[in-house]
Amino acid sequence: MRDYIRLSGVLLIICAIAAVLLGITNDVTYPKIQEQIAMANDEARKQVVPAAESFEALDEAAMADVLANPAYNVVKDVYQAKAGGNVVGYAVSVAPKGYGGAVEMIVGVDVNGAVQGVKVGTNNETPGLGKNAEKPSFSEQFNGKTWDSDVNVIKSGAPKENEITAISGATITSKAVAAGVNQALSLVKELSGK
Amino acid sequence: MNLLVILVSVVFVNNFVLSRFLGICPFLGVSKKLETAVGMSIAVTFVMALASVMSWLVQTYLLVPLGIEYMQTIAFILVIAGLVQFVEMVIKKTSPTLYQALGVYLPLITTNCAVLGVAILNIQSNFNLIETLVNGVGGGLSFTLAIVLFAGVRERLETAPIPKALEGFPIAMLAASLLSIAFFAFQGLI
Amino acid sequence: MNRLWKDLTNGLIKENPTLRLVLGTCPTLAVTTAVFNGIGMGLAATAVLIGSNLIISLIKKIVPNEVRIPVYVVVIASFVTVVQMLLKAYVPALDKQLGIFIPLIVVNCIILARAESFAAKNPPLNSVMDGIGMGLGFTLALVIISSVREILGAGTFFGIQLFGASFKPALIMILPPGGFMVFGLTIAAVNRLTAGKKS
Amino acid sequence: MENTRFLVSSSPHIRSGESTQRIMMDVAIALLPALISGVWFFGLKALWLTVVGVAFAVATEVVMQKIMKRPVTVKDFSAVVTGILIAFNVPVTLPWWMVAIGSIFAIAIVKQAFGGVGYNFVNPALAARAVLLASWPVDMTAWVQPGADAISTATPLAILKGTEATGVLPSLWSMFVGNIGGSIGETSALALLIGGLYLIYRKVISPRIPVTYIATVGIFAFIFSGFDLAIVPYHIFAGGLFLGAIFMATDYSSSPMTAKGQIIFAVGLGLMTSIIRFFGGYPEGVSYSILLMNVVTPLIDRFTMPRKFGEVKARA
Amino acid sequence: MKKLTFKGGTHPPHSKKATQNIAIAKAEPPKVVVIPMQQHIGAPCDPIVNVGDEVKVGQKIGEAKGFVSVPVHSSVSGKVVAIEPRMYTGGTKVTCVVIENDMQDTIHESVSTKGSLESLSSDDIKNIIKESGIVGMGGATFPTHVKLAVPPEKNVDTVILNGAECEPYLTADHRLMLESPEDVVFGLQALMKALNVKKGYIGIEDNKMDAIDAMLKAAEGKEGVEVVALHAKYPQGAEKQLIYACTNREVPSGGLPADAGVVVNNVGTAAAVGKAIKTGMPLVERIVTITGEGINNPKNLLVKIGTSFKEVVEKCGGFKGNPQKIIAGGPMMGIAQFNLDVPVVKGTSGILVLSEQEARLPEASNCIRCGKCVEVCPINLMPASLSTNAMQERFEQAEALNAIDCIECGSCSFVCPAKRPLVESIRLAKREILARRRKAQAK
Amino acid sequence: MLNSVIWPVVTLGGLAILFGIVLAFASKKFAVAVNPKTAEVREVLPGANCGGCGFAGCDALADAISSGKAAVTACPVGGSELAEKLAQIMGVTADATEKKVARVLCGGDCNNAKEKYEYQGIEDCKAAEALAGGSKSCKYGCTGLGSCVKACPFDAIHVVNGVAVVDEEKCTACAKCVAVCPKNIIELVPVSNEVRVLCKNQEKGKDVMQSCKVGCIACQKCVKVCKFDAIVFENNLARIDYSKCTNCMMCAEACPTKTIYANFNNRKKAKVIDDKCIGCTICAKNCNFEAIEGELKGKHVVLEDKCVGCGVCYEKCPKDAIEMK
Repeated sequence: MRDYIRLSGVLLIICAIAAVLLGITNDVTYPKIQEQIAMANDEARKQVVPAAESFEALDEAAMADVLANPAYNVVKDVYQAKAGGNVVGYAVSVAPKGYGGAVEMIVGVDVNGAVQGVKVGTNNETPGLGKNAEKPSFSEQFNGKTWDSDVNVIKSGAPKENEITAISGATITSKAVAAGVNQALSLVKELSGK
Repeated sequence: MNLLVILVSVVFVNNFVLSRFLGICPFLGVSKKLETAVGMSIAVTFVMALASVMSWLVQTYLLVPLGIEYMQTIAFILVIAGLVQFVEMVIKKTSPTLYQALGVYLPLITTNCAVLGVAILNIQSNFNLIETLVNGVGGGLSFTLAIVLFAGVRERLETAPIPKALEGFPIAMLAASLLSIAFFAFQGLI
Repeated sequence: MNRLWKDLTNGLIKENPTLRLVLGTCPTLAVTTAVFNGIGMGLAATAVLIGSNLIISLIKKIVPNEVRIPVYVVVIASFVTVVQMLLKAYVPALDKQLGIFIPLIVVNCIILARAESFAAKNPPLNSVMDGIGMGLGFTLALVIISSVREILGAGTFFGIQLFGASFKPALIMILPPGGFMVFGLTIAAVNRLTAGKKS
Repeated sequence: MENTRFLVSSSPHIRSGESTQRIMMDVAIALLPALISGVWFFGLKALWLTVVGVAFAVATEVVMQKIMKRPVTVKDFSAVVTGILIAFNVPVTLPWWMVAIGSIFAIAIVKQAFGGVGYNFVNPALAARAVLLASWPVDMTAWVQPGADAISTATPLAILKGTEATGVLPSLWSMFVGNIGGSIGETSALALLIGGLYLIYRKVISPRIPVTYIATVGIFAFIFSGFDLAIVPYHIFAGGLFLGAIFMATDYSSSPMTAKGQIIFAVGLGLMTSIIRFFGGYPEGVSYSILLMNVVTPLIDRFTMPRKFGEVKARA
Repeated sequence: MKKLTFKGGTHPPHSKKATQNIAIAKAEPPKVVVIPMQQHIGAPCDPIVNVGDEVKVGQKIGEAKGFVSVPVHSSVSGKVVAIEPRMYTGGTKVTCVVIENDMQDTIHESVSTKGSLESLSSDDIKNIIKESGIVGMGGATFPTHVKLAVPPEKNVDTVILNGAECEPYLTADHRLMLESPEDVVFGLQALMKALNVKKGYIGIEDNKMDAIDAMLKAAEGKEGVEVVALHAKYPQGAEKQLIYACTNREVPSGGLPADAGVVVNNVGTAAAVGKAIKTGMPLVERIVTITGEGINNPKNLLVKIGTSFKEVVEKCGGFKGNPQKIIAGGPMMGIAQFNLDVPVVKGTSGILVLSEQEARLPEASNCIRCGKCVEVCPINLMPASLSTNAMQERFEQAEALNAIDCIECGSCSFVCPAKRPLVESIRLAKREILARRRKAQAK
Repeated sequence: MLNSVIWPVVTLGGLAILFGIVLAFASKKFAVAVNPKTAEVREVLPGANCGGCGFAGCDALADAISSGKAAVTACPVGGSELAEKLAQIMGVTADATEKKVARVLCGGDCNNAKEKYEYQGIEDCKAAEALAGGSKSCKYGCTGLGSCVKACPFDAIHVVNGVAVVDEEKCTACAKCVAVCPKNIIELVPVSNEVRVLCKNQEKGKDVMQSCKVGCIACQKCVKVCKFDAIVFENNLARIDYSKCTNCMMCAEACPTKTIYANFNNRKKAKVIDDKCIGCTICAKNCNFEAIEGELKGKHVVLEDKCVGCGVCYEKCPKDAIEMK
């Protein structure tokens, strides 16, 4: 029996000390971490809706509706972009399925239904190919596309009004990003009641 | 269908060992003989499945309600270490044959980062309990597939006249490299 | 003093944990796609190593043999968690890059191995030196491997474009097979160099 | 007669006339028709790339063996065969230095590092191709139409898959003779078939693997396409199936030794190829399937040990 | 006529042209014979003569020790001049009786006809065979009477005579069947009677059509005796392969032919049995094929046991050029000799002299895993894997790959394009495995 | 603040107690007596449980090494230094006698032994052994094909001019070469021994002479000259009884065929330490070579030309007044 107490005791003491240490560290770093996360997210949203001053999450009921709708199966969350109290646009997080799994990205759409910016985030696409979707040279192609018609992907040639040029050798990723943008556009269209 | 996707993804497309680099140490170490590789992978699969579930429960019913998610790492590793120890005891007690075949590998598993890795990935991917279980088993199978194939290859290397400087780890790494090239075959399957 | 210096340098070359002892292979392979990640990982692990070596060396006498491993694991895991929180708070970009491999420092064999084979047998100061040496040795290895991979695989070093636009980097180098390949060849090179020295 | 010291060795005291060199030369000869067709359709650049492939393969072999202080065995022709096959597996538009890197990788890493001829557990040419494809995916998929003006095109399989390209499928006849886009040596099923028949006639390969492989692809193409018989010949004649089935799946050192093993191997190849073509990320799956099955080969060999003569039957 | 065969095997060049059409000639008697006391598998004999004794042809000079052993007889008449260890074809020294030939050829009084087959019982025949010192003449030299002593529960129902002579170069059996088919058939009938079986096959490879014809003629009207043609393929004459070809039965691994209900004997053995019954003369001479590039006049000679190789070679016109390798037996399984003073013994079916370029084997290179060895192995082993394991002293693995079942026919080594020493290394593994087993048993 | 500390402590503490109990229980229930050698081996292993050796962790490897199932070189992590340490641990036999080394007892190199044929085949002694005992005329001698070289994990044995030679510095007495030699001509010998019979041929003198210049021809001169009964003669062959041999090297001097080798460079001479000598004459009485002179009660003197360095006087001297140099 003594062994039980001895072993558990030592372990307990060490664990307790570790726990206290961690608790304190957490207390110190927690606000900072939250701030970092918030900042990072805000930063990202701001990139895609430059006009916004602040962002506000869509209320829970509305969000639940969106998530339940199969037409928006890649939508993760939606923020309203506000400036001076008015809604100036939406930042929609989407995660369409690319070549190597989900491609996380945020699409910024203004109230007129035009894409303000697309930011491709975490993804598992092939480096040198699909990964190039992160580069502005690709994502900026979407700027100005509107909810009037779906964005299409072409392999070569001069893109028309509603077309973008695919990353060479990575059509699947390009199409995925386009699909994400398209869902975001139609969602915003619906949210704006148009 | 979703479960199947998880399984195919973890076993083939994003193979734990060959594309995520989890569990490399035992992958290199215990792959010299096919028999030991099989024994090890059964043990790993078993522990991975158990650890996935256990750590999921700890996370969901202990860490989250108490608001101490940051204790994840330490709690999980304790759970895994305890689990391994416990399983080893049970096996030793109940079946000496099973212990010989499987139990002897258990001490190696605590430091197998694939086990802790799968536990953390489950939480990161917001899996529910069933998905967690599938992912855990899949992770084990993923390790099994890689190490069994690798063991076959290494048994062949055993008799090959490998250049002196490449003997041991270097040639094993090169073989693993070719193996992971071969696993490109599964790219884009999901 | 001499002894301390020896403990420090031991880990850099002679017993380099990654290139000579071939420990900690998972992070070595996973994070070496870019030099920045390699250094980050190396320093994070170094911090944990120093801390855990120190503490374990201090408490080695009071820990009963039966719970030796669990206690070490708890100590290591605590340090890892601290490092993780600090990274999240102050270098979030690195935390994002290294991802799951930060918590996985816990099961990095280097740390447990040093705890077991060095810190548990040596005084605190030596253990700290050993920790620094081993940690830097690990970092060194990561830097070597990640430099090769980043330069050949992306044409950049620390994210800076090295060559003109006409340079076509061999992507394979930053893909998993390239990791295995560069790691294997690096070990071979080190073996060859040190073998020459011995005889 | 008194003072001669005789030679003593273990029996048998005679050897057949076959040799590694003879076999590899036969393979090289069998590749000639495909080379001719490659040059015919893609121009002299095809020949140039083949020369680069062979030259670098042979040079690497010499250098590696000198470094390792081993006897230089380039005379066995195996490096030549590897060099040709690497060139055959790339589009004609590829810069020559990429072919050179492929050859160096194939010989230095895949072959010599593992002990030289016979010890490479995957096919060196295919491993090189995979590395090139992963490294320079754009260049490795820059297909052109046969002819001098190098108009870019898509391979029939890419058209079938519909992901990477749109276009019109060429006629079956052009696919058979090789008048389509694709790697230098893979397009002409006819030329490859001639080479294959030569190898079978010379008993260098048995038809087991190629026939089973091609047939399996046909069957699965039929099943996966939703029982569309018309699509089957496209899957058989398109892509690298003939090149792979005849010249690379039959590579001695990376395929099983036993008859049963070879059948399993070939069925696995067919299945994997079809899965990749229909469900995977690439339009073509021959090279990756072969690499994957190469890796499985040691296990196949292990579990298909022939029943030894006189083994007590049915122990159950 | 349908031709029978087995699975696997290979086609080494026959190389029989030099001697296949040359009739057997009786060699001039040698001045001295050296008769080893061990010319068979089993216990060596004890010499029963002393230095200075006068002996006659057919006189027993060595008494069998134990059951697996046969007596040895003098092949000449003359005086015993020495009894001492001498080198013999096995590569080591054994006790030999050295007899100076008086050239009188005086026959020993014990040599007389044993009567007709009808008058002899099964046991009588077995006894005659034993006392005549008859062993397997194909080269294996296993005492024939031991082969015949099969326990009744084995249900032996067939005797097969091995006339395949699948070893290249050798034509001794071929000539025997051509020149004295009756002796062979008579011997077969004797063996059938000894074993009390009704079925007897004589298997002959189809590259000896004339021998097949001769045997068919001799076997005409003999009840139960059947001459069968076999595909000319090596190792057609290996016991297990021959049984499979003739009867479609597989000898179980580790078992004897009797386990498949068969007893196999060489045609030469059968002829010796026939002769022993008809004339009473024990085994004191045999037919030897002397051939190869390095010999001046290749011949088939009837040679007295104990004649030295040197003398036999001289009788064939001596060496041509500067031969490098002397083989006792055929090129596939024969034993290379380094000393020409060794005597012809009961198992010496041929003396093969290879020229300089034939003798030197090509250098081995890496195994390219072509699988040809697997294809030709008549036992369905994997020689390449076996060999790599053997070469690296991984004998447990070699054992697991059934190294022990290898019959050492040499087909794999012959066919290997990389010229790897396959059988050589497997042989090594077998020795080592058996040594280990013995050690384990001793413990 | 309180909250952020209490819950972690409670959670971890709970886990800790659970753990402690389980482990305590385990250590009680499953305590296994460990072989002290295993523990010793385990101590020097790196302890990383990396599995690089192919065994299930360091404990399993320690077990395998100490029971002889794994080589001392099995740990890839420890490298050659560890191998040496382990070899030392494993080399110390139970009775802890002095260090041994392997020695090849054959002098039949290319100059001394005749070749009876030209060998063509696998470079392996056992393979050659199967062909009439190897290409050398002496079937007892070294075939020179180096199976022992391949077997040595320490690179301590090499074939020199057709005969294997041990590098005694590197040899750890692991006996791998002894086991692999088909001729049984390698033996483990105390390292201090300086004399050895370099022949294993059991044939009669005449036959031996035919095949090798340095073979033991069974003249027995060594037996006669040995004052310590340290030469055993059996099967036409001299053999040294190492427990009796004093390294006087007289046999080597007497051997007509130079079959007995002695390292004359290491031959010692006895010297009387004048200060200590009390003139008891014990040394002179015990000297087999009449190499010590001196009166009772007088100082003793060693005659250098007669002393062969057997060391008997050194051992017998009650006053430690003799040293060996």
